[in-house]
Amino acid sequence: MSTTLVLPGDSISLPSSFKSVVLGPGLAPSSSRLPAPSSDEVPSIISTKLGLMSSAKGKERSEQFWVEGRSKRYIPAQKDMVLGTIIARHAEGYRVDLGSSQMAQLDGLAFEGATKRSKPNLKVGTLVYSRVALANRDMEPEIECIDPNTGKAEGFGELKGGLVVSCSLQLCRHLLNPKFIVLPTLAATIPFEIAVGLNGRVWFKTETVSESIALKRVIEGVDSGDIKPDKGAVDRAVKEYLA
Amino acid sequence: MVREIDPPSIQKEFLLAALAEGKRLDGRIPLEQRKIEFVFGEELGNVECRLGKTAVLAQVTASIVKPRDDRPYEGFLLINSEIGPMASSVYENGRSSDSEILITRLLEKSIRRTEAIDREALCILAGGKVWQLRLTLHFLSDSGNLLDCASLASMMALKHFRKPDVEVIGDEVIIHSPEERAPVPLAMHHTPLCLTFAYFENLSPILDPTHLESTLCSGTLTVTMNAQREICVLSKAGGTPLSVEEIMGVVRVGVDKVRDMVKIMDEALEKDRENRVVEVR
Amino acid sequence: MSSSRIEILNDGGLRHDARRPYELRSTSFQLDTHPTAEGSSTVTQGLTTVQVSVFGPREPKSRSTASHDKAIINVEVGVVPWAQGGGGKRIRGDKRLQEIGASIRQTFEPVIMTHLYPRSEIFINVQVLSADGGILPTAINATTLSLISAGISITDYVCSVSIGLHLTQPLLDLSYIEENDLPNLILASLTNSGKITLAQMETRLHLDRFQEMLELGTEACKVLKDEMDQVVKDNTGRLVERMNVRVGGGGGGMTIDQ
Amino acid sequence: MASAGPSRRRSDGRKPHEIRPLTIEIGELDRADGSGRFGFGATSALASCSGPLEVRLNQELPTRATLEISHRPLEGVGATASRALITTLESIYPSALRLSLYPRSLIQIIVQSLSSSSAPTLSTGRYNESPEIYIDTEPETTEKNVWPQPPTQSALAVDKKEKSPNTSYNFSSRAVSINSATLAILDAGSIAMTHLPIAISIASLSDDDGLVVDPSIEEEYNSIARFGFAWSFGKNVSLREDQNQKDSNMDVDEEEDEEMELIWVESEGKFDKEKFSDALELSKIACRQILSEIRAKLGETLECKRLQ
Repeated sequence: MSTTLVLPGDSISLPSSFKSVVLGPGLAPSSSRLPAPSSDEVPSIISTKLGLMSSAKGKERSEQFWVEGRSKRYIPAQKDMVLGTIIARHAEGYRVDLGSSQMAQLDGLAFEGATKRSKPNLKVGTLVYSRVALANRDMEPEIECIDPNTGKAEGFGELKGGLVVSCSLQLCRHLLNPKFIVLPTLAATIPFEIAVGLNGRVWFKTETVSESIALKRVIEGVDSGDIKPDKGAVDRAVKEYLA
Repeated sequence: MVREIDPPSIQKEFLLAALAEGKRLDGRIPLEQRKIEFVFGEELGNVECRLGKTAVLAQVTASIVKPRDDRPYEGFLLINSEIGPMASSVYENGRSSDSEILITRLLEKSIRRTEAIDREALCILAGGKVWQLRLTLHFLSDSGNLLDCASLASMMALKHFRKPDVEVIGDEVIIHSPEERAPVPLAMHHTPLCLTFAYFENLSPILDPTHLESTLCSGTLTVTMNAQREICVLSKAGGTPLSVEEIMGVVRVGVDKVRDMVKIMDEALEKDRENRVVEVR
Repeated sequence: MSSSRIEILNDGGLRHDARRPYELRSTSFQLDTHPTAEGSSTVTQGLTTVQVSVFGPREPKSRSTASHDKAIINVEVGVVPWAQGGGGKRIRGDKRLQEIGASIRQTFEPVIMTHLYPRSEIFINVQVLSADGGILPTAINATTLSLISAGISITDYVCSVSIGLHLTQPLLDLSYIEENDLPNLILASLTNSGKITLAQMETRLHLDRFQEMLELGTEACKVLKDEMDQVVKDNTGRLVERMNVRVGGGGGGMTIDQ
Repeated sequence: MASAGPSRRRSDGRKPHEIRPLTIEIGELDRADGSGRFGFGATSALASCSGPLEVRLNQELPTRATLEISHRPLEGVGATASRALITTLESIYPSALRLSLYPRSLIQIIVQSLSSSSAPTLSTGRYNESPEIYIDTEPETTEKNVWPQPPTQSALAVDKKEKSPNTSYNFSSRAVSINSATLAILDAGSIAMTHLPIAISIASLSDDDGLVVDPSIEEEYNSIARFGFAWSFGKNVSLREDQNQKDSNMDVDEEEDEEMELIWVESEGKFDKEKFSDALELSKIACRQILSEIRAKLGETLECKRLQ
């Protein structure tokens, strides 16, 4: 699919050469006139978001389609890695702000090696890297700081020191993608430790303050489009900010 | 609507560490202001001022009204500075939060009570007709320091505004249209501008705090000064206690900062005047 | 108000109420003047009387505003209708009162040790009984005393005074008439450290005069502090006597130095 | 009087069906989730959209998001006019957004008018050749003669027809508010939309003449009839069965995927049915043209922010 711009309401013609098609965010069957169930006519798919049409190969020859748009407001989705701030603490767990419309619940036992007696003691205001365990529109989202199948922390849990930067959800998705060259280029000049949350927040820690500030300004520059996401532009920006 | 949620505690630790080294998160030095930009609207007296990412729109309109009996020579200047949810979802339409009251009161003091506008010059016919100026402020985006941005936008709008030329014969008042006679600028004594400093425990103060810096600071001090080295308003409400020298240090910094800002304003006005034919609409 | 111009300072160097430029108005500080409040005090400076009563630290009315690690301070300012003398220019609008309330709250937030009373609320009710200028300074002094009488731990006395400037002569503790005509600066300072917690000025003043007024103000606050301290000590002294606490032998007992 | 035959030029040099240069920008405001600025020439509006946000308990709806639309006039024009504009927006957007996807949350849309709403006032404020003698003024009707007057072209000799004092926004301001709100929601990207409301205003200057699209403030003020149309673009948006039922005079021409549904009509003044259906057709063409311009501009903006 050439990267064409789609507006909400545009109908999307899917190449039906694939066995199964997975509709990602931004696409939905237009509900106004669903064909009668008996007829085999495929309900017409429309876009519900502004963005560029994107597709990728899914598992077993299925094709994934979604609309790649820019947005700042996070809507919790299962299995997302997110950065949250603890805003309240009560008996059995914590309430964590993810920047979405409802606060998330973090159970006191959802940590590696936590038992009824030895629960981690986190203060209000702590930054937590976690995974969305449960998210649907009618319930408050639940997050956990362990990887369910390994039971290990896998980097989840409290993050100490460092700095948090807010940026668009789109940039966070790309930062997690290994083929996106911004982070590798930065790593060449500045050694840093980083945690990218899909809710539009990026945490990182470097040795010196000026390196962290340079990193922050590069990320915000790429997000606002001032710095092009290519090796040359990023290197120039880093040198300039570090000077 | 949504209560402002405090940033994670590591942000404050990092901010204090950075300030200890005299660096701020957006690369500025402590006493450096963000970039000031003015966008002039279609009509005279309509200006949008951007201070970094903070944006405020100011609009001046005039109308003719009857003066107060005990002050027959004085015109009026009404300031409407209500912060709506567009600036940030923290502000609500009806209720005014503490910060909104502080901003409204400080603007009121800086512009009206320091007689920035010569109110006697607004008189058309003593006891009969005077000009009533209405300055409406719209807070478009609150990325920290709405007050300085609003005061810049207000003063620029008042300098940019022209009211029709008026002629009085006996008790008849003749309003001339822009086509016949060039509209007249407002008579202004001086240009008071607000400067807001933010304080952190025992670190040197920073000028023009961003939204994050003003949430994490332990106190702010706002001083309104004009180019004639006069302090028009000073407001330090609580926060870290300061010694006399610290306050004087900050006020001296304010003096030459105000002079630079007035220069930026005049240049912007000059540029706008060139590509706008003021006389004939 | 536009009666014949009142002489601010006559050639004899006296002000319209026969005070010297640096002379404070007569003050009277009373503690525990409210029947049910934890702490209260009524302070009269000249003709301005303000009664402050402090309720708390108590259960906050709305749980949502309570903060998990410190007390929330709420301030309410009210003016009795006759405070300004019959139909005269009433203190216009509640914006001004809200601003006074906000100033008091911000002034006392760093002074009260709020971390000692987590998830609670300290409610400060300020009532202006009669207003002859200097409402905010008197209210701040009264709030300090009422916090002390409520036993809420504060780090230092917060004393406040207003300073005016007549041509080049600074004046202390302005009355209503002086407040309207002169550029005036309201100052509140922590007397031990001499640092300034609140400074509000409304009218134009040249930069060079400003430093002199700041220094003069902090001096005046120290004088006010001694007077308030004296009142608190007398009050506590009487309490101790009534509780007839025997002053223990040797150095152990409670000694009240005059 | 410049009559507006199909070939005749209008006072500002435009052809009758020509739209003023459009201003289309998104993403200006830092603190809002989405923001959009839309303008027909000098008449423009800025809108911001935030959500889904935390909603207060008393406004919470279990099955869908609470939609809160507010409007701020440029200068304190009467609340009634801005209230009317809010009702117009409230009638358009709930159907365009899939509110049921975000229960117990709040979606906030705020529209800020950027051009003064008060049409040239009718009484002595009108400038014509001889300077107007100005005698009486009542303090409370401060709205009557407000300066600066909106940009009035050279004085048109206006015969003093009876005109109602202006208590509501002119149609081009309403159209601009709708389009800017649509852009803001598009920029937010966090709310699912099923179709795109696009609005235009049309006026007929005098009985025998044709219609003018996107009238300027001056033209609209002197017109005998004024219309505001909003069409919604999106597949399957029109509810009528498309195959058989071809309505003769309201034929919905069947582009390959573009369908449009009329979602808002308001009008003032006298007109006959035939003029109305002409206006309807003109508005369809105009809205389609606006949509294509929006599509082009948004394509450009997203292109320069692309990350791949």
